[in-house]
Amino acid sequence: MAVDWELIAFFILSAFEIIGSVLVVINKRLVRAAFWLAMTLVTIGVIYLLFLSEFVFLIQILVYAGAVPVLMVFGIMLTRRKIMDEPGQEAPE
Amino acid sequence: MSAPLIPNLFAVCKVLVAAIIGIVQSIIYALSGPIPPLRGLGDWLGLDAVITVVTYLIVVTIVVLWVTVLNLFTVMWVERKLYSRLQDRYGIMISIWSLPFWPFNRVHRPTHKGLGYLQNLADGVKLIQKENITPRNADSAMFHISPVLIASSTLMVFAVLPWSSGFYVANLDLGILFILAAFSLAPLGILIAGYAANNKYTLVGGFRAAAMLLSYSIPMVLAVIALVVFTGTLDPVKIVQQQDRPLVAFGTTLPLPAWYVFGPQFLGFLIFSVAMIAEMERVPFDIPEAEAELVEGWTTEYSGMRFGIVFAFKWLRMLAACALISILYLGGWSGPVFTTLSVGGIPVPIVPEEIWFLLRIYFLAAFFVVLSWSVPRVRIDQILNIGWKRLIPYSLLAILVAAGFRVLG
Amino acid sequence: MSAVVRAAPVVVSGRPVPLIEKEVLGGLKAAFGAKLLDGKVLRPGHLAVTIDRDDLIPVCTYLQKTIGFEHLSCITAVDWKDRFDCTYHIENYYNGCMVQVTAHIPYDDPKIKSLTGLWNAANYHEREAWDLMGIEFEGHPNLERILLPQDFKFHPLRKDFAQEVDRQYITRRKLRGGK
Amino acid sequence: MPEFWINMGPQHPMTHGLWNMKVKVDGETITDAKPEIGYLHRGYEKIMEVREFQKNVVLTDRLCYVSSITWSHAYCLAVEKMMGIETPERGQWIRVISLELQRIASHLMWLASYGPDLGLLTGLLWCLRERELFLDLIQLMSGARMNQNYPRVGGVRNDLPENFEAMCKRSIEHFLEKLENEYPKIFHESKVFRMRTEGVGTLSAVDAINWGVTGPNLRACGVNVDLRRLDPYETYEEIDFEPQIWQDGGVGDSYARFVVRFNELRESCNIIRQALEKMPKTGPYRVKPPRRAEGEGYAKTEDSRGEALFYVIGDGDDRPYRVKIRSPVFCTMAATPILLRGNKLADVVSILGSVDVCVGEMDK
Amino acid sequence: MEYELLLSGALLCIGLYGVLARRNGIIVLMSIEIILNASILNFVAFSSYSGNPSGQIFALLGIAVAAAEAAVGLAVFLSIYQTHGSIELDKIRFLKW
Repeated sequence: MAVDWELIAFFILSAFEIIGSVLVVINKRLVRAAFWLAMTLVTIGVIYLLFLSEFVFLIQILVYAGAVPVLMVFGIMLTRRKIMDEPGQEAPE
Repeated sequence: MSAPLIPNLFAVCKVLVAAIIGIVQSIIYALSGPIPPLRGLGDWLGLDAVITVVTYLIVVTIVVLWVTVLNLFTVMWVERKLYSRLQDRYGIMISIWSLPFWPFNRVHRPTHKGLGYLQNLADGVKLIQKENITPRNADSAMFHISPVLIASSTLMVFAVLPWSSGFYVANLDLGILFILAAFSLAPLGILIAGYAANNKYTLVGGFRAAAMLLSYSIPMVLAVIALVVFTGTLDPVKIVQQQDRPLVAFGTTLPLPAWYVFGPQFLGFLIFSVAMIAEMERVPFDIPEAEAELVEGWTTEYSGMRFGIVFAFKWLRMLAACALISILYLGGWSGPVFTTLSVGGIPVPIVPEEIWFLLRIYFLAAFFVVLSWSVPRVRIDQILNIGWKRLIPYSLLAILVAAGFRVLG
Repeated sequence: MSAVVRAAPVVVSGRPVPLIEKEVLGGLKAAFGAKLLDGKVLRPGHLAVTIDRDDLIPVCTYLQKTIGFEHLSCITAVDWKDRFDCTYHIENYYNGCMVQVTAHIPYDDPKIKSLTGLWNAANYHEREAWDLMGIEFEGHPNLERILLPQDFKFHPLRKDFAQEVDRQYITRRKLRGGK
Repeated sequence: MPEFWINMGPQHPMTHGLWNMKVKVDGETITDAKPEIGYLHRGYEKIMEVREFQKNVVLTDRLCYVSSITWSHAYCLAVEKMMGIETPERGQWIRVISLELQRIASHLMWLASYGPDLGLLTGLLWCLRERELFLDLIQLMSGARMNQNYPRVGGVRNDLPENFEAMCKRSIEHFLEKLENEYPKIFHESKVFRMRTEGVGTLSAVDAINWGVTGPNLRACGVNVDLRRLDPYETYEEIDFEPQIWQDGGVGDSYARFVVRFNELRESCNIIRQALEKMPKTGPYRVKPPRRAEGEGYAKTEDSRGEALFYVIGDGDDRPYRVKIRSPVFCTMAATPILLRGNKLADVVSILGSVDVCVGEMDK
Repeated sequence: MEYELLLSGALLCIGLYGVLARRNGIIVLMSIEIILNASILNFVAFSSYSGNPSGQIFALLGIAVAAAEAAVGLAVFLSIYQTHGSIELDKIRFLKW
């Protein structure tokens, strides 16, 4: 019984990847979109690990997943005025 | 050249697990006479993949317990006792004698007279009892997820952090890079926590955390690059092995170990330590949770055990940072060996590598504690100035120096 | 040049100058004459003048700009049941002389000019006086309640504000539960 | 970055008491500030109108809970001037000693709270440790640690205890040794401390006088005004002391305010030593005041936070007709917006901590 | 091999949808990140299957470029926000000042 574990792992990760990226583009709340973006970036890094390229995986996490979503959330905070004015105005779009 | 107490954690555990599974398997085979389908279960248990997975689970559990229960409590205890000494007071004093369920409690025994090691446990129990409050207009899912993000990214560090040459979960070739990558994931959690709590203090705290951690992870990585130029490897075990020899300089053998501190990497050591203080959010650089102006910074709205997790993982990051500094620059777990006992044919070192490593970690932790309790907090613009204008040029200089020494030999 | 006249606002020394109060009083009398309803020396270094409320700004301008009384220490409003008094304690940091300027204000029209143009320190004092005594300071930039809540209706330091007029004793009888 | 208001207070670690500092920030830079006070208003001026002269001392004790004696002493001085009575000489000397002890205790409390403001919790513990010495002395003298009710109209309540002089000297020796050797290490010799305090919250001398800032905050701007010198009360004339002024430069920043207060600690010890030498060893310490009085009296004294002024009017009854309290913090609070504007958000604590806010006396 | 190409094509389509359909600038930036990731995935996959490490080097280059692009894009959006008061892309009609 030869189970291709790598293929199964790849399918699971792809499912995560696609669900996460769909959630990024359809999400109404920007912070959640950034969170899902971080998740897709980490997942894609794990897919790189399946291709036996550890260095790309680590750089992906260090640079991409570590910095880009933080920058995104930073920008979101800087450009959302509603939370400053009256509490509770969670901005839809 | 001391030896580790555990030669190889994974191998030891695998032998144990295989033995236990063998016993279970024989029981199942014995039962499979009356119930034939159990034979398949027994065969499945005997698979190498199953044994490996179970071993990994057990190894991870052992390391997590070792880190959180033992070392976390100890480092918290060290800090609280030490700064109490610095401030002329007793500090934490709850001992086992003062626990209410302790059966041998005498009536007039003073309850607050003890070492205080159990105080952290008592605080944890207290925090668990408290209510978890979610602010009404908070983005509740993000608010709940960010402690998990912080905790998981911190625990990822310990997946590859070796505690001796044999005591680790996994040893990667790129272990140091993995640790740095795991460190760099926490700012996202902090930022999300600051945004989701719907509070101005947490928002400003999140801003500060993001600005500070981004600016300090760059010199941190650059300092490590300087070291890598010098060592040629990112494997923590190999880095420690390189330092485990006497220092040879100017053609003579000095009575010093060949730690990377003693040499051209001293600048990198300083930069890395400063950046690590910022990563740990300790007092000179703890502006994200400056309790004087922002009430608790980005942790303001957390309560109960969620606050406890966020708070405890600060110490865990400190532990990881001290271990990292020790591995990279202070010779890791290398230490002199006095003698080894032989217990049933297995050599057991009297002072094993783990002890040397823990000693170094706690010494560093004590140093950071004394430092952080004797200076005030730095302002946000000053901290960014230090990061961008001082540390980054110096770390580039460190890379240059390392490359020069490498070229010239 | 006497020690009194010192227009520069920054003070360097701080020692009492003897007999300064007579000099200041003489200067005030020479400058304002009959507008000073009353002027007397209370103690060494301390004199009190009484003026009408219309003369407040000229007197204070003279005190600040000409003879260097640079510190407005306090503004006190007193309710005398038939009139209000507004007392300004103005101090000269150079020679330690303090002038106590009292302006009479009629009871039915509690208004007086604001001193915020001369001293920024008058800002909070006048708000407090308005808050607690109900004297309106004309020309004040931000005359609103400061110590009491914004929706408070009364001016509690006036004598007709309901207060406990009884002595604050707790008699033994009261302690035992009697009346 | 949009500007928004941050409430610092009424429940906030920065506010030592109950008041609300509304700060408008643009990112981290403060563009506007607005103090909101009155949370602790207790109507002192009204309450004092229905109590007898002597009984008001109990109230004035509670004006500022860390420097009670200075406040009740200012009130007693005003009433004495209204009644036209004079404290006996030994009473005056005892008052001077108690005032300076209270000033040291108050300044130490300020220094203690300034430490955690900057993130230096060790300073809190060290200063409170030394404050105990002076609280013990005050307790020895008056019988209470916090609300002493010690000055009386016409003197002080009781004479000094027997061995007070020796204990006082010993405590001061101990304290001065700590002050010279230990405190500089964590305060002004620390680079980070100077980074945090130097150049923030500057206030020019002209502005300070115009806004009515008094006391150590004014002396930190380089103005040589000390009411103990300018308008000497009690026996301060006979004591040789130096008002502490910030010498270097005309504008006062947080560091200047720190240095002035820190040196005042040393100077107060000096005053106490001299007073212990010069005071008459025996004699009356109190005269009996008349029960009823008419007229008006005012007293301005150098409180530990600035100029405390009591203006008492009597109408011939045994109660004051009107009492006006001038609180130095109240006037300093008016100047805080110009202190804060243009600084960083983290400097709010560094500035407001250095001006030494006591809400009890501010809200009256 | 074909699975990786399928995944990368799916990511590309999702990212394109985000770029075209969403109006918020930051979401558009995130979608661009997803597209970039799809291409980097292709690089890594081809390098893995062909055994040629130059694909990984391209991937590293792509990662660095993407991070820099995110920072620059955010800076652009911040300045747009400061001048226009909004980062809704269809509300920004002129790019002159």
